[in-house]
Amino acid sequence: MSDKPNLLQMFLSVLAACFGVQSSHNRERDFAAGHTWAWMLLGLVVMGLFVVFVIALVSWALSLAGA
Amino acid sequence: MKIIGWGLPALFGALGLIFPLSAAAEWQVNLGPGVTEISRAVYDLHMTIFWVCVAIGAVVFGVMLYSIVHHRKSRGAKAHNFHENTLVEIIWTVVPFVILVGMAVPATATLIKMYDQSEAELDIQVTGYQWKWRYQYLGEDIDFFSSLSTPREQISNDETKGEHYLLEVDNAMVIPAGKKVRLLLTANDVIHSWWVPDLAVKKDAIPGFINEAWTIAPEPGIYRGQCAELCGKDHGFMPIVVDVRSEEDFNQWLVEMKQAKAQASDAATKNWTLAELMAKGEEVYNRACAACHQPNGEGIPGAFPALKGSPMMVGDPAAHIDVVLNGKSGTAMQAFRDQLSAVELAAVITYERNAWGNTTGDLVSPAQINTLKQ
Amino acid sequence: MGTLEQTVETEVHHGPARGITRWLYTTNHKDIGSMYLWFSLLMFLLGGCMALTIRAELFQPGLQLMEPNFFNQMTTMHGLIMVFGAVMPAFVGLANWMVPMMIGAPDMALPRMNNWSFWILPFAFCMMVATLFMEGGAPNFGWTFYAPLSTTYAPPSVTFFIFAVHMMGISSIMGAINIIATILNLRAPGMTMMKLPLFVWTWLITAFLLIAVMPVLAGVVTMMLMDIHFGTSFFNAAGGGDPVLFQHVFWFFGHPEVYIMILPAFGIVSQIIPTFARKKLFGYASMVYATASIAFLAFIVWAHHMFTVGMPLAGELFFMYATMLIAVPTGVKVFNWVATMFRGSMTFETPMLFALAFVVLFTIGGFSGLMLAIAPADFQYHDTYFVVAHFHYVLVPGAIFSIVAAVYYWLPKWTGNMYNETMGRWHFWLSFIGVNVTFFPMHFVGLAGMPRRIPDYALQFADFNAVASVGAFMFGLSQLLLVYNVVQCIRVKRPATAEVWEGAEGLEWTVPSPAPYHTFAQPPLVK
Amino acid sequence: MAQLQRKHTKVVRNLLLSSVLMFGFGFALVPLYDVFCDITGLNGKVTRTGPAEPMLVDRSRTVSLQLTAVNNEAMPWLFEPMTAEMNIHPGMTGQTAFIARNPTGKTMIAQAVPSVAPAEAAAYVQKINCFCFERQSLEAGQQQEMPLLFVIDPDLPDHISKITLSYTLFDITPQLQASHYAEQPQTGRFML
Repeated sequence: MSDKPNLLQMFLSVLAACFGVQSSHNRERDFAAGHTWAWMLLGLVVMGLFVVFVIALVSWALSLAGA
Repeated sequence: MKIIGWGLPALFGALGLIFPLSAAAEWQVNLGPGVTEISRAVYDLHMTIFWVCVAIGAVVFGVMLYSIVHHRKSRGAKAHNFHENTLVEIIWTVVPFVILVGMAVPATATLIKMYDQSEAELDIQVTGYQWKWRYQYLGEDIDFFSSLSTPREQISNDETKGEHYLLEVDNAMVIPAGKKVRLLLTANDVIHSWWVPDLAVKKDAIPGFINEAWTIAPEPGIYRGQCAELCGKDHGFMPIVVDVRSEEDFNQWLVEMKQAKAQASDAATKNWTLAELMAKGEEVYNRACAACHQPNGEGIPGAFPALKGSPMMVGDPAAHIDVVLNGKSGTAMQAFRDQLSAVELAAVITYERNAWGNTTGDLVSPAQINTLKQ
Repeated sequence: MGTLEQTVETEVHHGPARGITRWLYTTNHKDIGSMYLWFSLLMFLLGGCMALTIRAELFQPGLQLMEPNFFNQMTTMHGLIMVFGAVMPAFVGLANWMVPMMIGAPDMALPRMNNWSFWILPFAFCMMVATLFMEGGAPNFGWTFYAPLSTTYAPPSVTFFIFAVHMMGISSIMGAINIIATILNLRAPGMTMMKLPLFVWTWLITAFLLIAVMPVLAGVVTMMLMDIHFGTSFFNAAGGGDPVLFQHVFWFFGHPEVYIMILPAFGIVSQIIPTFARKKLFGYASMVYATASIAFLAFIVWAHHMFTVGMPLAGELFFMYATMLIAVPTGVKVFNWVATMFRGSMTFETPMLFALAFVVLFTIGGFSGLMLAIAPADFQYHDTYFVVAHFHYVLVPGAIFSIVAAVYYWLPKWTGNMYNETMGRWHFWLSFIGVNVTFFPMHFVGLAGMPRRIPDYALQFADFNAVASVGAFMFGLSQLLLVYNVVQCIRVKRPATAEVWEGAEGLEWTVPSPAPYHTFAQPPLVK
Repeated sequence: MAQLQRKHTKVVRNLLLSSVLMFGFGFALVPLYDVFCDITGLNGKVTRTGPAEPMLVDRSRTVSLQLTAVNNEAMPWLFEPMTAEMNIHPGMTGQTAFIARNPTGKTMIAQAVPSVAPAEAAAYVQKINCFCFERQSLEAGQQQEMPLLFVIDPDLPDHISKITLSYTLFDITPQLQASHYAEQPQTGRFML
């Protein structure tokens, strides 16, 4: 069966989750390993990144409009 | 069962059609474009996102309708067993994504325009009270209350309803056309929300805080709105009327308001006879006090005290005047000191002390009220 | 906590106890599930009656039936009873019945806590409804109970409302703990997390959301309690507090709460459509991952309920962008159901009809939600009937239709009899037409400028309000058909097979119908 | 079975702990909110108070500061600014006062709460000394001038040229906090 997902693959999986699309192949690989809390922690980290990304988007939009 | 199987898509199609954009006033189905540049921009945003949703909906429901009709067991359809196609999923996620990012650009532009703090010619402090609005023209010394003027009989269906039922007030907020007006919103008791659809302005009025909104109404006219945040018993009965006039008419109105204010203050110096005060007092009582204490002065047991035969009416006038001027904290009795003029206060107190059988014969003069008011 | 083999020994040789003690002391997940569902039906009818009084008053302009203050009490109680009394307990009831059977577990992980978390609810709601008869009347500040209307200006019954919300919160948290422990620990061998049915997945994620936000709701009502009675000023500007703080903390709970009310519905529809389309769910992995991401994304968009409160420009932009970005991955899951139907071989029994109506009408609610996400446009929509139409479209054809679909789908398994298909279809078509005639015109009056929560309105809104009121009575009365169908299904002997639906997949269809009092005493082997 | 028991206990312990943590988080949102207000000037809360270090006065620009007064609920005091509007250079200390008069027959205590519009400007208004720092009490009929010393930070964004500083006066005279329910009519019954 597929091997253990390394950190990058886990990170990409969480990003894919935010996007809402995932292949069953990756899913089998992801579910094969890792504790639930590891995924939750990664989820929180990605959430933090998402918030920072949107804040950056906002400040870029504001700077564009010279507000 | 065939007919019913068909019913769902056919019926839903029919429902989708009865969403025409412009219809007769009674059957208004859509947002109006409003009268200001901002409300026009908001209307365009609204229609754009609406058509985007209709387009995506048409595609999705079209495919669904097709498969409901064609892929039915009763027509011998065999179920295929594909159940995953990440590429298709990525496409139908990216397409709405891109459309939405596209939507974000005009939305941001409109929002930034709405937050423009350039210089305004006129500043009005709008204060939300439990169940009326107060407009104070800063720098013009004009300060009045604007409450619902739909007669009580129309609301309780004893009379036929007027054209602007529940959307008419006694003193409208008058502003000049084509000039930027800055509104400073706050509240006296609970959270209200000042909303005029035609101006596309909606801002919450929060007690203890001040919020800023602005509008430029190019065309003179009357624009009506309502309170848009639940604020208690009469939340639905505190409308907003904005009377936009040309600059000359507005300046004329300013002069008239100042004259009326001056007239009111010197009327206070005139000595009034008991009969004159009683007549004016009854008119003021029915307008401002009857809502709670009832026209017959008997109030509502357990809610609003009766004035008829009450010791305060016949006892020492000072206590009576204090309650009317300063209200009673912890109860619904408001301070009427700012809501009524000295003459109106003197008249209503005199009326309350001499009506419904309270025959004290006291005459409270406007001058007496003025000393306490200032 | 009793250990598992202890419960197996004592229970195995005799069926349910006789009489009232069966229901008072039951630790059986099926009995507790049934009690949750009957309680939810009762609350649905009670909340529905309040909705009918509201629509009766709004049938014509002018005050005909009730005083504005009583009207506000009706809108508040309607909201609270429907959200906390009808929708959430119904989903917990379905979870109690089906999750153990779907994962091959003999019962819930903590049977006694399960009993207690149900029996709190009737008392909480008796206290809540009793406020109608208290001096000063029931809470009249809306189900969102904004301060200071709900603190300094509230009727004295607000304290009973606060304790009732505390009790409901405790019941929900215990329910969530129970479900998480069951799903994580009691899966039959072979039933790996990868093979969990989607109803179980959505409930697992909903349970985590419940654990995260119900305490915040308990916190906000405790702050209210301290403001009203103990002289603090969390939300009173005089003492340095801030009414807007209330709205932030409430909606931090509020938005995950609306996902709590819709994720189990996604799970139910994802069980029903594959069965009647005779085709596996399209993109199981995507559905699971998207649902998991909702659990996190739901926490950063709360202030789109507060665009008009006077936030700085940066705040408005942040919440507008965040709301738009997360609307796509969650909304797009609807396409998976359409893809499941595509090239399937469908039949249209009652559960499928309700599920199809869910997909169509919930998507309309989703679209109006997308419109509301645009902040400048929201200035015109906020607190109008357009918002009322939005959330009723995602809640009535959304949550309620999915619960009713689940009831028709699993009723043969619970009672052992097939329900009457024709009566089921009558219930569907009356509900479908009723729900649209009631709530579609609300889009129109909302856009035309009618604010929310008003007992009387200007003349230009009169005609669509009359249509909505007629639709409301039609929809309301047609729900009695649901009661009739359920009772008939229990009483009329029309034996259902174990599989009930042709080709239905899932462990719950491997046990006989009606499902015996104890299922999977020995865990099944899942290949 | 004991092994299953341990797993249940572990899960229940973790979840109970996290729900207690979330309850605490609900309360932690209050101080978090204040910190958030400091940074973004959310809701017009003026947070910079106390002596300001000397700032270079920007003579090239004048900002007009508008002062307004609001009485909360049935607060009977006469409460208004001495000067309605002041044009001042950012960086220069401004001085004005509010008049308060207690027309009632008993001693009252009041608390003034400031708020700035536009909210964005709140972070740039510094109050060196203000009557809103502590409660004000006035005997019957007493009148008092309450000083206000402030400075506007020169790096106020350029597009803001007018700031409104509004004070809401609250009556906090300690008395039985009668709740306001007397206001709602007791008759919750139907009207028919």
